[in-house]
Amino acid sequence: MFSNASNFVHGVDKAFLIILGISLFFLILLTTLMIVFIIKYNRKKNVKAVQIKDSGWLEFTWTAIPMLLVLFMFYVGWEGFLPMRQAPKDAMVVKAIGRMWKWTFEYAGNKQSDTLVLPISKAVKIDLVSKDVIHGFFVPAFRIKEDVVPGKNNYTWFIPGEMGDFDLLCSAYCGVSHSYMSAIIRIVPEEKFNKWLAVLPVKQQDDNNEGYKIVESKGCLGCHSVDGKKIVGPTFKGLYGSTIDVTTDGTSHKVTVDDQYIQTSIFDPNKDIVDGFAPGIMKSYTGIIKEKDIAKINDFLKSLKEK
Amino acid sequence: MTHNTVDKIEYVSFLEHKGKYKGLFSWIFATDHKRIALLYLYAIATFFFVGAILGLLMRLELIAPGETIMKPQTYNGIFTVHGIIMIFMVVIPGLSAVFGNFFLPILIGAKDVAFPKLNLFSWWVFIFGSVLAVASQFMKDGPPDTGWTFYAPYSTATGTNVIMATTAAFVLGFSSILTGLNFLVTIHQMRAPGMKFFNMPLFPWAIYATAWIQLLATPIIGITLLMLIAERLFGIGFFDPNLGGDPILFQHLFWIYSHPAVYVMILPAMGVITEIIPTFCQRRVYGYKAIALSSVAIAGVGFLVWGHHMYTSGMSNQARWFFSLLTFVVAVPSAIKVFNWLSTMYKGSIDLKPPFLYAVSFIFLFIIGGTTGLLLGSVATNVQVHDTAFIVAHFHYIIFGGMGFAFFAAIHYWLPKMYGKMYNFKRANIAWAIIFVGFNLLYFPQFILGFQGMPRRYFDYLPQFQTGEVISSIGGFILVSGLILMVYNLVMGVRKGEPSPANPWNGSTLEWQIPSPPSIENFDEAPVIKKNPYDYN
Amino acid sequence: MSDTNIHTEEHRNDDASKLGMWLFIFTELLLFGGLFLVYSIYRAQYPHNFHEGSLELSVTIGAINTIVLLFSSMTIAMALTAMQRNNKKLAMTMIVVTLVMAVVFLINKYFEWGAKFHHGLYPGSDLMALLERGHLLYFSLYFFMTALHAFHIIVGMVLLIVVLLRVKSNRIHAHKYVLLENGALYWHLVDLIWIFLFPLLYLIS
Amino acid sequence: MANNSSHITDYKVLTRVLLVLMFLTFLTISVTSYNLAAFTVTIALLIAGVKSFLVLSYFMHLKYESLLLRILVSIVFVLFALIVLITFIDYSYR
Ligand code: HEA
Ligand code: HEA
Ligand code: HEC
Ligand code: CUA
Ligand SMILES: [Cu+2]
Repeated sequence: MFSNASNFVHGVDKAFLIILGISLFFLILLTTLMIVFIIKYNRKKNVKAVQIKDSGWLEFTWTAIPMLLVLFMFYVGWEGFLPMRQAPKDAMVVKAIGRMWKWTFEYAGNKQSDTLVLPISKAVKIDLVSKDVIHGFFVPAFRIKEDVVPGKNNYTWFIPGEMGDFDLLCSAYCGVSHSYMSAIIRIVPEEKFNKWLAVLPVKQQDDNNEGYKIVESKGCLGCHSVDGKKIVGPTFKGLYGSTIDVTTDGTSHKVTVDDQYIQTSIFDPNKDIVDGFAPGIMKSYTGIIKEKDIAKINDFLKSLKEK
Repeated sequence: MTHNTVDKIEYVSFLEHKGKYKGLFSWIFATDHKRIALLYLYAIATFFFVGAILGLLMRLELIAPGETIMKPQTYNGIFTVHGIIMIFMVVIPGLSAVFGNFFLPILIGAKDVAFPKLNLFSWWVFIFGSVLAVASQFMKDGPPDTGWTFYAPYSTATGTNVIMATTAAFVLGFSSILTGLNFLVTIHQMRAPGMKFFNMPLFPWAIYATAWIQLLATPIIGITLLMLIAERLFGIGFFDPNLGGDPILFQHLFWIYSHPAVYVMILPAMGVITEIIPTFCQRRVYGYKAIALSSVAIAGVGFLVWGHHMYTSGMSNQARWFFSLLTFVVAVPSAIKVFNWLSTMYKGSIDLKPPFLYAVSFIFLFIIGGTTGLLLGSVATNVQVHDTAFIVAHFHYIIFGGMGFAFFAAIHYWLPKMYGKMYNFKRANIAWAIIFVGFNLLYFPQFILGFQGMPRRYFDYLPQFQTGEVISSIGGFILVSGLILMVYNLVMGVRKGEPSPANPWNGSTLEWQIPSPPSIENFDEAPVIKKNPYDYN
Repeated sequence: MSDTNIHTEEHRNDDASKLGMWLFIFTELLLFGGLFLVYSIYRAQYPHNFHEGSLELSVTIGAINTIVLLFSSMTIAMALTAMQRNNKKLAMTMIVVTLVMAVVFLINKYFEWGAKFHHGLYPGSDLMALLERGHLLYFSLYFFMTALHAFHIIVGMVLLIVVLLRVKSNRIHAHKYVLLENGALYWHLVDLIWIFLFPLLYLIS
Repeated sequence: MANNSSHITDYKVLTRVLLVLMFLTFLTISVTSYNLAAFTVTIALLIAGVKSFLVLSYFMHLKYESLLLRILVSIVFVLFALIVLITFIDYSYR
């Protein structure tokens, strides 16, 4: 009756059906009664209303029965939920990193992937890490949702039970491209997973470049690519030293990108708006990026110039 | 019950009364509670119109996957301002500021509220806040794009007009507090001689419970928004983890107010329904005490369940079951009310006039909205439907289907009293039918979409959701045509309708004992109350 | 509706205003309540940082301010008693004393804040940004809470000045003093909040 | 509230209350200067509670007000306490 996409589907759907059933029972019962009353006691037929005295017993009954019902519904819901917070100790751990508007998955050994590939029937614990704002780790088919909160270590876990591709969506509103922040969860047989993991390259790290580390850790790369692609903001590639069209207070003019311009772009992004982009999307990083780090970012941007 | 006695006396209705000022000023500087009520009505109708247009724009955008008529950033601004307008400017003040202001004093036999000038001041504060909120759409940095929930740290980070929008919400909250305060003092101090708490009509009871929530919960959102503003202005880090704060704490504070606030929306609506049903059944209310006390119970317990909006935020397990349990418990008093309403209809003499039609459909839609609330309140199912279109459907059912339909019921019920004119019944019924069909088409598919995993606040969606979204959008346009017909009918009624007698529905409460429209003093002499307000013998 | 109608029922109207004032006090209590909630959560999380933070405040200044406020609370209560006993002069003196105390409080606060600013400790400063998380939160709360409280002091002063002028012009007298009563209630509220702020901000060990 | 002008608090009472309040203030300071670990907060808050009770009862005349108002005031404090407690259900079990 229930799908087996994950070990939680059963509990959730069972609770859903039970509560829905009780709800429908009352909805149908009460609506029918209402319609019957309207027809039967219509003024045309029933000219004089009968005045009826309150009955304490009746009041008590229809308080007590719903009370018992709700306690029951609560219990069913709790029972279906509790396993979601009891991750087995030996579960494989994968880190899911959410940043505006991209998921990255980090496996043991510093290996990174954009797709969450997992072996079937093995418990996996997902550590949820956010680089900027709150995101939501939502896999509808698995009946899983848990918020990815910056500064907090949240987690979720599950045992995939069916092979195939599943959608991972971001459920917590996180800005312009919230609705595009999705990824694929691919459930494969264990051997296939192991092979895949073995060839997964180790995270590329421009470790020697200070500027890159800042730009990476502060989440700039969610909007600015380094390879010339236009994501949400203009690409960083070839930016430094180029001449671009910007709009300042409604008047457009040309500027050459230099240290000063980059600094204003970071601390007061709404001042000069690059043509073709909307104001208000990039936030100010005042207080988040230190002024002394700007120089490092500049160095990094310069390094992207002649490629 | 006869009204000929009052008809004989020469009187000037509050609509024609000549005060200190003339023309427009006689309205916007009026301290008469009835005029202020109408001021609120016009303001709220306007905002409702603006908010609704934004809602329709969203439906247009969602009619097909991908970019249809606007950019994502615009969409985000639109649902935010739609939410802010609808919640803070339409439904929270809605019933209590319009019908509470107009009928609370009359129903308890008073000449006015306790502080008439404060009442006018609240309206001005309300207008000021609303102007700020609407202006935030148009200022330089672009409309706020945080959602009406202003969740940190996104709200502390985004470059848009968040400060303006939060200031607006703060100001609107202030107005709400003052209104609540005014009503509380009115109910405590101004009841007609002989009117005990337990022979007060049930609409004032509902307003009473509501006013306590407004008074005690609103300051919490006030301080929270102040902290948010301070965080943005001075970099005081309360909520942004980069500055040391805790974003989850923001959610706690936000919902400590905003959950009780949903009862600010629904309690007066329930009060209205409780007035309408006995009148059109010509029967005393069944379970008077149970209904009165369940309002208080909802208000009380409603303070303690806020965490059900945060099940997936990483709260402790203990908090999750605690909030879930209480959420279920708070549903029981609502159920009691529904049962009592139905019992009042039993063996009544039912007259299916437009107000009653709206009241019955309120009950139907409220049951759907309320029981889907149970699905949200259960921790297991919440995990699946949290932050999806299911939530959107839940609250539109319970806010629009509940509070909105109650508002329409109230206006059809009391319009003859407020303006002394009657509208066309046939047209009203047709409009009702269109609205009812359109409404269900618009929101019902969203339950299904939500359960299948369509997140809310999504500018774009996966192709498999398109059928549902299209039905929903079509429903939206049917709904609008119905609403336009309804408004047209009401406006025509007020302008050209037939004069209405003092008691067109043969109601038993005090407002029907005085002429329509009431005079500026409401009562020629203070009424003395000795019996239950719903006595039809 | 014209005001005269209500004023004919003078007695009732007074009760209503007083109840209104109490209700307003409730909202003020919960306004600060929200802050106390934030405070208690963060303090529970960072007890050591909060302790260190409190060491940088001067208990003496805090204690002086506590005494000042308690004293002013008494004087305004006395002003009410004096008014009820139809002693206009004493009532006015007491209100003035209260106002003077308020000014003393603010001056104290000014020096206290000034010292912090002088050390580069203020919201958004570079020094603040370097602090540990809990430490930072402590000072954020310190500034925010005391600023909001100081704002209430100023509002209370304005209210009391209005009261003073009305006493002077005999618009408040021994048979009609609800405004004075309400002004006093508001002032006590300010005191009430400080009673909690003082130990929570200055005395942490 | 029924009888507004009923009670006039004597100057002497007010002075005495002030003295007690001052004493309690010094008590708090001296108590908290000892390190009693978790108890210090409790004691400081207890004393603050007593102080606010005094201010409410005497300065704010609550002692002489109607039962209704006294109940309302306590409801507000209880409500706030509940809110704090419930929030801690989340924070203390994380
Ligand atoms: C008028 C406003 C209103 C009202 C009255 C309610 C009433 C209820 N709401 Fe709703 N709610 C909202 C407005 C409202 N809500 C809004 C705006 C949101 C979204 C906020 C956002 O995130 O933007 C929301 C979100 C929301 C959530 C959070 C979802 C999430 O984000 O994950 C939850 C979870 O528990 C919930 C539950 C409930 C419950 C249990 C009730 C109960 O009070 C309902 C009680 C009524 C009934 C139960 C029906 C009548 C009873 C019967 C017919 C008898 C049969 C019943 C029994 C046997 C018990 N609501
Ligand atoms: C009172 C509350 C209320 C009302 C009435 C509505 C009405 C509508 N809303 Fe709602 N909506 C919210 C409150 C409300 N909304 C909230 C709080 C949110 C969450 C925001 C967030 O996520 O932050 C939301 C979100 C929301 C979404 C989800 C956005 C997303 O998550 O992506 C959508 C999408 O379809 C939507 C659509 C609509 C539509 C089509 C209407 C239509 O039904 C409107 C149709 C009505 C009319 C066209 C009326 C025309 C008016 C007149 C002719 C004047 C009449 C005047 C009087 C007689 C008084 N709304
Ligand atoms: C939310 C998306 C987003 C993030 C995150 C973001 N930016 Fe931007 N950025 C934009 C957009 C959109 C523009 C173009 C509009 C404008 O000028 O404000 C832009 C413009 C810029 C510019 C000017 C580019 C040009 O072509 O002139 C610079 C420099 C810049 N960003 C740097 C950064 C740095 C450094 C970070 C990280 C610390 C960052 N951005 C993070 C969206 C973003
Ligand atoms: Cu990430 Cu929404
Ligand atoms: Cu809620």
